[in-house]
Amino acid sequence: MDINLILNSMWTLISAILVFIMHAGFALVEVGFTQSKNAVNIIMKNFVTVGIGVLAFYFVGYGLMYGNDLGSFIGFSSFMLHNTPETVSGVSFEVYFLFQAIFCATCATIVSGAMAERTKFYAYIVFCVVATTIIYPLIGHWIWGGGFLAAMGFRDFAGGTAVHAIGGVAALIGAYLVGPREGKYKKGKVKAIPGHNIPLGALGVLILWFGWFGFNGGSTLDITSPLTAHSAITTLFGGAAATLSALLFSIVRYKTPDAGLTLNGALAGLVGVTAGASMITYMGAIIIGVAAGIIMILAVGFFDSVLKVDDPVGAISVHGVCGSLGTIAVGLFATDGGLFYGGGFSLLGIQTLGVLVCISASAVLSFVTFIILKKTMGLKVSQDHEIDGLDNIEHGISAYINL
Amino acid sequence: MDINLILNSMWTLISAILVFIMHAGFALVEVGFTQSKNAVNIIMKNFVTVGIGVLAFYFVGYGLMYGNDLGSFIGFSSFMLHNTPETVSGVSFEVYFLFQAIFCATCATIVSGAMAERTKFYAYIVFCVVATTIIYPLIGHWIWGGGFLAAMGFRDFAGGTAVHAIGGVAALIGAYLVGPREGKYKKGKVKAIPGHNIPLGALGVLILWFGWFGFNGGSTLDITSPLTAHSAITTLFGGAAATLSALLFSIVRYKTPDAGLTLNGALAGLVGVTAGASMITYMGAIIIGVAAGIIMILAVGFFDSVLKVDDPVGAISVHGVCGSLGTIAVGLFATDGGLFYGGGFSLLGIQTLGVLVCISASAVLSFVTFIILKKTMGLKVSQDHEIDGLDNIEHGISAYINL
Amino acid sequence: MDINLILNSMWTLISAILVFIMHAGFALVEVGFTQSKNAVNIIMKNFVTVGIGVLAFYFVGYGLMYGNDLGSFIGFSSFMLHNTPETVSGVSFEVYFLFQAIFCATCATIVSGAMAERTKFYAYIVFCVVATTIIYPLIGHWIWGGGFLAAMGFRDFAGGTAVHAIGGVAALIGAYLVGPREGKYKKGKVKAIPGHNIPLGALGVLILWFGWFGFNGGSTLDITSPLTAHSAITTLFGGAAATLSALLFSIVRYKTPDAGLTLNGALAGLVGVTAGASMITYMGAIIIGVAAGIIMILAVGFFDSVLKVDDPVGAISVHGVCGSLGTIAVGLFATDGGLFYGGGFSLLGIQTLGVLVCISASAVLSFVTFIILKKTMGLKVSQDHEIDGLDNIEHGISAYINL
Amino acid sequence: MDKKISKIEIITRPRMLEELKEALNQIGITGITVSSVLGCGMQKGATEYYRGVPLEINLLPKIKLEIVVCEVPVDLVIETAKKVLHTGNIGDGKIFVYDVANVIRVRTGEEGWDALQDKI
Amino acid sequence: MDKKISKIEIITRPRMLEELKEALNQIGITGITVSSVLGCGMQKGATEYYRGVPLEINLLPKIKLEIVVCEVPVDLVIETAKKVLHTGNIGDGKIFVYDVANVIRVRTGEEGWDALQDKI
Amino acid sequence: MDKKISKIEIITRPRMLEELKEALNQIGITGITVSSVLGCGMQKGATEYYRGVPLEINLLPKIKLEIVVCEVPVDLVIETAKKVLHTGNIGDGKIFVYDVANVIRVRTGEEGWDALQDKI
Ligand SMILES: Nc1ncnc2c1ncn2[C@@H]1O[C@H](COP(=O)(O)OP(=O)(O)O)[C@@H](O)[C@H]1O
Ligand SMILES: Nc1ncnc2c1ncn2[C@@H]1O[C@H](COP(=O)(O)OP(=O)(O)O)[C@@H](O)[C@H]1O
Ligand SMILES: Nc1ncnc2c1ncn2[C@@H]1O[C@H](COP(=O)(O)OP(=O)(O)O)[C@@H](O)[C@H]1O
Repeated sequence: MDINLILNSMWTLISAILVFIMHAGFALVEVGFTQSKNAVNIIMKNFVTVGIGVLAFYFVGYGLMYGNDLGSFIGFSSFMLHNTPETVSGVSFEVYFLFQAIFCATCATIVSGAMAERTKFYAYIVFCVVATTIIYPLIGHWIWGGGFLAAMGFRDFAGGTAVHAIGGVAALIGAYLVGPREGKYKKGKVKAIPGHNIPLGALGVLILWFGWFGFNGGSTLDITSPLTAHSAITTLFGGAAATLSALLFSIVRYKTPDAGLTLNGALAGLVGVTAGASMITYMGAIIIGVAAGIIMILAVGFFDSVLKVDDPVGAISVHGVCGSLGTIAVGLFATDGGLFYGGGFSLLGIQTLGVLVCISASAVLSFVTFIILKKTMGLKVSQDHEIDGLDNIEHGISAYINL
Repeated sequence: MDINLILNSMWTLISAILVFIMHAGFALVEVGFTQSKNAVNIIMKNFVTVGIGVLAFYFVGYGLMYGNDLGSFIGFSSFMLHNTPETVSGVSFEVYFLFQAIFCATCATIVSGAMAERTKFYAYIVFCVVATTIIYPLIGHWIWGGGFLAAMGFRDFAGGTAVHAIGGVAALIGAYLVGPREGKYKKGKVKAIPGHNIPLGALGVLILWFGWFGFNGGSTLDITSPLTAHSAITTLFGGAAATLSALLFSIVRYKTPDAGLTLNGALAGLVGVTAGASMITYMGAIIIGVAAGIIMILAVGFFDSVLKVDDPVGAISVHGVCGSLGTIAVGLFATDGGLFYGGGFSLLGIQTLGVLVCISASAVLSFVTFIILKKTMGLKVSQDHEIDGLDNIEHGISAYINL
Repeated sequence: MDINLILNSMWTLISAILVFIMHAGFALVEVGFTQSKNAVNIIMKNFVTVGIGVLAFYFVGYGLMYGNDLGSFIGFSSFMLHNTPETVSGVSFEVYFLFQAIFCATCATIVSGAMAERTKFYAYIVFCVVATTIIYPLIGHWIWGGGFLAAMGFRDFAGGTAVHAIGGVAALIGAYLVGPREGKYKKGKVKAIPGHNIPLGALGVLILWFGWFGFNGGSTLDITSPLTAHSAITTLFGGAAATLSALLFSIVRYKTPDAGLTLNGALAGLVGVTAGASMITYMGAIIIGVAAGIIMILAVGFFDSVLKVDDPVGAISVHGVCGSLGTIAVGLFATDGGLFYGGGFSLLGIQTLGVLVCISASAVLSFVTFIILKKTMGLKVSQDHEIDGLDNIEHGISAYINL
Repeated sequence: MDKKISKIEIITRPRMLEELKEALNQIGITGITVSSVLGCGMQKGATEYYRGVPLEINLLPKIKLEIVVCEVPVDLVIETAKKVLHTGNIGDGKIFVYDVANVIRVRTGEEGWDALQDKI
Repeated sequence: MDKKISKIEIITRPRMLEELKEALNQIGITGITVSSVLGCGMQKGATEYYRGVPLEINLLPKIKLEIVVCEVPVDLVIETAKKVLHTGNIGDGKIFVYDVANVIRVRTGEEGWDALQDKI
Repeated sequence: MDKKISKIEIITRPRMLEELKEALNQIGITGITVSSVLGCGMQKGATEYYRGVPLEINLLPKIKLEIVVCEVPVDLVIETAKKVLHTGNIGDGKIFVYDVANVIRVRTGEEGWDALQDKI
């Protein structure tokens, strides 16, 4: 009995369980920051995402992502876990798979947020299948499965790009193609459509943060390494610093401590440190956090008012922008190889190139998927259905009953 | 210092903590799927259940369940943990007791859901005491405490029967004896009484799922065993498969992706794989999950419209039906001894017999308890109180204040 | 590789993560038991508390609390974790710091609850900085950092005084100085201002309880010790016993099973056993729990109706009173040295003295802070703002949107 | 045809909604507008306790039904409502009757009496 | 006795509810029906920001009190309301007065003036 | 100046609120009171299913707009509302017109016609 194997497997198992509860976090953030008439639809999408995500990963995704490498481009073997080894990366295969399977569903969930309140339920389901059988496993293979980015020296510790940037870019494409919500842009003016339950959204953010300790901390797959606790601290600091910077920046910019932006700030910081959680110093985490909080607010304004892409929960800015920039920031802040630590420009170059490759791939793949969906079954519900709310029309039920 | 003892104790401790949060899950599912005028009552019942459950188990339950065996029928010793050993089943006695004590309260909680919205608060409290001092420990002794079912070779890994089927059957008896809610059956027609907060209910389901990794994964009491991670994966797959099958079946049967049934589906799948989580393959878990999702929907329709037993949250179908069938399914899907794996009919027979014995015992014991309650203090609140809501009458407070 | 170091570090890391989610619990309890018009403000305060708490502890607090001791009064070194050791108390330094940093924010959160619904957002922020850079670290140093109370033999296992009593006393001072909410005392009569969402509050209590297993259980920093599981059980029993005693006492005293008091009861019990969780027997925990539930109700009545200090969530009674008395009770119930176990009065004396020193210090420090705030920026929002709700005025947003 | 049009406003216990609606349907009334209101009348709410402090409830949840009809059935509506609602206890509710100057059905543009006739 | 019956409708700030209710009680009014409404009047809501986008609030939360009384105290009610509500600022509210054709107390079956007399 | 004052009550689909409000603003109406009501009319709600059991919805969410104006613009308001609301489908809504006995502006104490003129 190898004691390290058991310890690390145990830690990875617990981390996987922590990552699982992040799905509750995602669901609540989405529900809280959208209108009450679509809450059931959002809940349903989140449950379907978990269901499809883990099973798709079992049947197909794992094989493409971690199967035997074909030309540094894709894996191909181990479907349904046939012929898998007993241990991987120093942990038992079962916990490794569990951790990866629960990760997988996260990527699609990000997209669900940005397209909320107007997307057809069945169209989302189809996209979810594509995302968890093709988009995530393919790009994931490049980064983590032994593909060409890994070979190039591209570093993405816990998925700043593999999960968040990829998900955020798909969210951008999806939100752009489905078009804005009714009433969001009226006569060229941007209108606010406030979320209906801030406390639930806030609970969601705290649950996500809680789970993130498993997401980042668990990504070492190694509890015997000091990097695990180190990652937990950078996770804590990144989130804390970004909460404060987003709060202050919202006060400076909009004269009010904005709740939506502050909560998004916490998430922006968490996403920001994800790619480098184990490679940056505590001060590095704080600086990245501060930057993430501010950049996220600028990005929200940019997508909302300049590009006019309607993203109800800010998923594009939080996951797409902060995920990408956080991964590039590894080239600056990595104590081993980062520009600020005397590592020169080489890592920075690799990181930038890697991010560009990944988000381009995600953009192309999701564009193709959504365009096909748009031409065939359609992406958007009818205006009437949207105005009446998806809950009554698509699910025949209201989220809340008060009388 | 025995390192395995420490590792396994640590895992069991963490699992116990995960099982604890399931009480929040139960409370939210119940609150979400009932009417707002009874939300405080439900919350109170859940807190009382935790309080009574763990203390009753300490004073009485543990001794009856795991004390020295008398005639393979009941334990009798170790009350208030007198003369308990230092270690049990390879873990420290303290964590063993903690895990068991938190389990105990679960059984009564199931009943609370099915009888919600019309049962007298004090009557429920009395039942809760009986359930956690007699019903659960007695039957639990047969299965896990060295009683005759254990001797017979009956297998119930994490409580598909010991917790869920027993609780579900008591729920059936209770719901039948207390009678339906006002307005549920009018002039022979079934009326829907929708839940008042689907997002809270959904959060409850995800919290339950999260805790279930401790419920099933922790039931090995052994982190060094590969069965622990295996159980976690079957738990994940069972829930995922049932979520999707319930969703699809609700679309087929009722032409709408029904939120209540989909959420119940996740729970049905989790209950379904509980009895065999460590003994079935991944495909076995998926198949049991798919079946559980569908059977649960049929059962809900059966109890609701044919038997006319009013079960606001579907507890009878989710816990009673899927718990029983999931335990029997061990006789089919257990890789070691199951019919489908060449084990012949013997295990299937034992499982079926064991389930019948347990649910009969639970039915009789809870019938006696409820009948006595009905004849003495009464089970149901007055019609006026029911219509006005239990919160105002029994607790003098409303769950929500909006003005 | 020292296996114990790894095991204990892992346990402490997991405990720290559990303590983190307590912030969600605090936020929900506060939101649930206050009015809907202030829910966003409460959420914002909780996020700011986390953000400030952990960073302040990193930059300043840790150094004052655990830095090199100056005259048994304060620590002074290790700011920003400079020159910290590799391991502390048998766990890796990183996890030790993480656990401590997350603890730190808890203290300020308690104050936020008692001053809810009328305190200026920016005034609270300033107090939060003071609390996490000075008040908590200073007093914490005396108790846990090698200061004079530690030297005296004062025992506070998991922070019954260091966190709860100190926070509760600061809450008393703050609530007194800011004055009651509009309409709370009208013509000398006390009016109830009911909380707006009991289910959310209840969820908060269960999440707190869940996290408390890390708060108390993790405070051993040692999973190899039987005291860890022991503390988890006393935590469970303390909470359970107090839930039931508060329920019964509310029925006796107010003729109704009061939801607010029962939920507070659970917390009172948890606070009550915190100081001695590892030193008392199971029966000791039950007795302390029963007492805590009753004393809390008496205290709530005392502060509310006699002293006329308006504490919307009961934080003063739950944390201040039960934290202090629970710490003193260690002198009675500690199996090693407590009066009831033949230890005589010496420990009781030390505990009483220690508690008095700590709460006096907290009272003075927070009085000075709040008085300065009151004279400069002011503590209380204008009457108009208070009546309209802090959400619209300070944050420009409503927590809930229904139309 | 210029018949007098009246509005009947019934304020009563929320739980009576279903039954009242059915009874009104049976006498041929199809148009009803319902709102949740808070009522302050002779009936006093039970004193509730919240954390041990008495909570006077003097605004009780009520429902208000508004029914606009032509002259003849006003009495019929009132009789029907009384039959359904009467228990003899405080809280049975009140009925107010108002004159209506005109009614317009948006769908067809009909006015007055015509706008109140149900046909699709 | 066939006195004229009137309904007085007061639309004002939600926070005035308690005080208004007490003042009305003091002049002997016991029957009041309250509802939450959204008002669009001269008063404009503060512009709020949500995620940096301005959010025009032109519907402000208001309360509507309906009080049905016999002719004599109409002016008294109006004076009382004015005294309590007047601040001179926009948002003080409006009062509307309507004629009521009839009132029925369900509990006793009394009509008109009688139905408005409080007695148990 | 003693002009006749009327109240116009429009009951229609919730989603029309914004558009209706804008149209009314354009014809110079500034005072509007809006409430959420449940309507029971010719329109039947879609039958929903909840856990497989049909859920008859015969109370649909509607909004009620109340607008008090002086005699002249009553027809203008009605025409405007009809223009905005008319689709020819069931559910377009109904408009009721009532006489108002008096109006008082609390802020200034003005009564009748004066109380309805907008000026700050
Ligand atoms: N004079 C009134 N003006 C306005 N509303 C009234 C009046 N009298 C009663 N109501 C409304 O009718 C409701 C029912 O009155 P209730 O107390 O049951 O009448 P009673 O005591 O005469 O039987 C009250 O709660 C209140 O909302
Ligand atoms: N003409 C009107 N018709 C209907 N409701 C009105 C009218 N004028 C005002 N109101 C209602 O009265 C409320 C108070 O009006 P307010 O703006 O305070 O009046 P003023 O500016 O005249 O003092 C408004 O929010 C609106 O709900
Ligand atoms: N006679 C009536 N009395 C009270 N309210 C009515 C009446 N008729 C209709 N309503 C209200 O108006 C709403 C709209 O009616 P609707 O069904 O759209 O009218 P129509 O079918 O005549 O076009 C209804 O939901 C109801 O709230």
